[in-house]
Amino acid sequence: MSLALDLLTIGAVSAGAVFFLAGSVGLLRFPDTLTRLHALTKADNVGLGLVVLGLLPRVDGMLAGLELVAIWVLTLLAGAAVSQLIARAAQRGRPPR
Amino acid sequence: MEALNLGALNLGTALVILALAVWTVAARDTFAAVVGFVAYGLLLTLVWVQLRGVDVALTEAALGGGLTGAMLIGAAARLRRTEGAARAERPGVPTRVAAALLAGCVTAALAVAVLALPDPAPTLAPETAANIAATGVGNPITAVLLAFRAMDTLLEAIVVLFALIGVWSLAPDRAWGGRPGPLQRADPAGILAYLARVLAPIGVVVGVYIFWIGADRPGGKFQGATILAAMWLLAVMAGLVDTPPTDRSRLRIALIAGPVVFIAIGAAGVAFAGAFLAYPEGFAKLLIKVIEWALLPSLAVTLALIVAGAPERTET
Amino acid sequence: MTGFLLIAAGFVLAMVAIGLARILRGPSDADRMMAAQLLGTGGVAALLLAGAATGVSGAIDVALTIALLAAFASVAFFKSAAGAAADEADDRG
Amino acid sequence: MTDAATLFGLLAAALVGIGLYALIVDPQPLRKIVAFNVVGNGVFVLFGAIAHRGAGSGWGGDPVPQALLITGLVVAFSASALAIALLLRLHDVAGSATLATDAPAPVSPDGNAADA
Repeated sequence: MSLALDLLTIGAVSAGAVFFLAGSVGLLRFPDTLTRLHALTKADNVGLGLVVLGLLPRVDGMLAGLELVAIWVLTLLAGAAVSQLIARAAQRGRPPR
Repeated sequence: MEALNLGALNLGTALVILALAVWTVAARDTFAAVVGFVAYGLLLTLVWVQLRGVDVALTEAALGGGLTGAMLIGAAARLRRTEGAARAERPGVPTRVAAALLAGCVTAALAVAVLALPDPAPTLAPETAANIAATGVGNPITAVLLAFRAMDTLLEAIVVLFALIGVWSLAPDRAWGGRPGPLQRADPAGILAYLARVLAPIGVVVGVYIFWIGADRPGGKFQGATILAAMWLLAVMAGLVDTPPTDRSRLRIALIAGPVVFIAIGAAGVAFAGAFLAYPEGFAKLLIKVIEWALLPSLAVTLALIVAGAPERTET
Repeated sequence: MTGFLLIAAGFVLAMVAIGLARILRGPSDADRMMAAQLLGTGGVAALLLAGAATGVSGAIDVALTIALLAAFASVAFFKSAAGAAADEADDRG
Repeated sequence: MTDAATLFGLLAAALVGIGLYALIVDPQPLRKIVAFNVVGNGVFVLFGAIAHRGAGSGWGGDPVPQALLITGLVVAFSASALAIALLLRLHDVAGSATLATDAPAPVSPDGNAADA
């Protein structure tokens, strides 16, 4: 049982790390602001989600687990709203056509 | 192996922070520098956790990353137009060389001091551990802040209040007693209002939680109050609520209630326990709780209004 | 396991540090803000991983605070960017 | 270099130097405030490193300096906020934000736009 949970931790955290890699590479390599925003949200939502999933078996107590999930939900919520705001600000900042 | 990994992680954190600090002072554009500073503040929380100062990490995350960042970003945006003129006043080469020399000497002296710190390190941890039972709280930081060095905490609460008085006294005459900050126009169905409606209540719960656990675990009134202040400012920025007029007496009572309760309990200590801010035997935990509950709302309102700035608008 | 979690924390931190190049390069303020946002999320992840590895249980509370206030800083950015834009043309996007 | 206190102590020394240089050299007041905060962070981290060395009684650090750090952070925040408020007021009144005493202080037409 403990081995299975350890494997879950290793698998999920590794997969999360890959999404952070993808997000960073996208943020660096994509050509314009809106596509970079797209790359960023993947790291935000999926990357952190997988890390949280991987750490869940390792927390002590219900409350800490609940808190971990709350961190992810907060990031999802804020990330979704803030990326809209950033996109709007980017739209405004564009030179007039 | 694990110690090596930990060392590598710490070294990496330190290098990224160093790079961000250099960027913060070297960037041409002030706005870019300020965003760098926000990122730098976030990474400092990692340093605090590695130094096992979780209480400090919470304070840094709430104040450094949150309120200070928002304040600096707002100021940078307002001052942007004057930036070019100010940049032209850069001092000449001799001043810069002298400044670099001075800074280098200070850094070198501090580095030598760090490497030559006495071993074993002097510590007050055993004294704190020996006396913490008398306070009834489990978090040593809370015990220090509200029992062993309560005078510091009282003066700190008053410093924060004085800073607010200082900020308010910068209001132009016609706006005296008015509402701080510009009027926020926001689309009530927009994404910002949505975010504030959902996030602010969750944030209030988190703020009270961080305050609540402060008696026995890392957390406490300053951290909780900062989170509450940030959530109120979020609702203000979204246009859901407006800042209150600063001449409202209910607001002023809220501002001073915490320090007044603190001073009253301190003065009662003279009568019942023989010294200012001394707690009578057996009542320490209760009195600490009362002070914390009184300080939390006062600190939250004070911190939020400090960030909101000087009054700018009067009722028309 | 501890070693793995520390390596993962270091890796996420390194990835985020690479993303920081966006703060340096820009070109727009929105790009810089995105890099700061990524740093916030990555910092939360690295903090959780390092906290789990070193057994600092309070790290979760710190991460919760960061997650909450990172959004706050981004909103402050948007409002100031919107304020600057309103100086030129008043559009309600 | 696995000793966190020494490593972050040296980082703190570097932060103080970087901030001090910018505090002297950078002419813009807002940048001076940021630089002042960098110096402050350096001092705080140094203090935190020393607190960490004093770990004992089952705690990861000496709680007395850690408690003082929290006080220090809040006071530094208050000072920065007051400085920023002063700067914004200077900007509104003079139409520029400069510390140069012999500056022509041009009152631009939009100098008071912040009140609008």
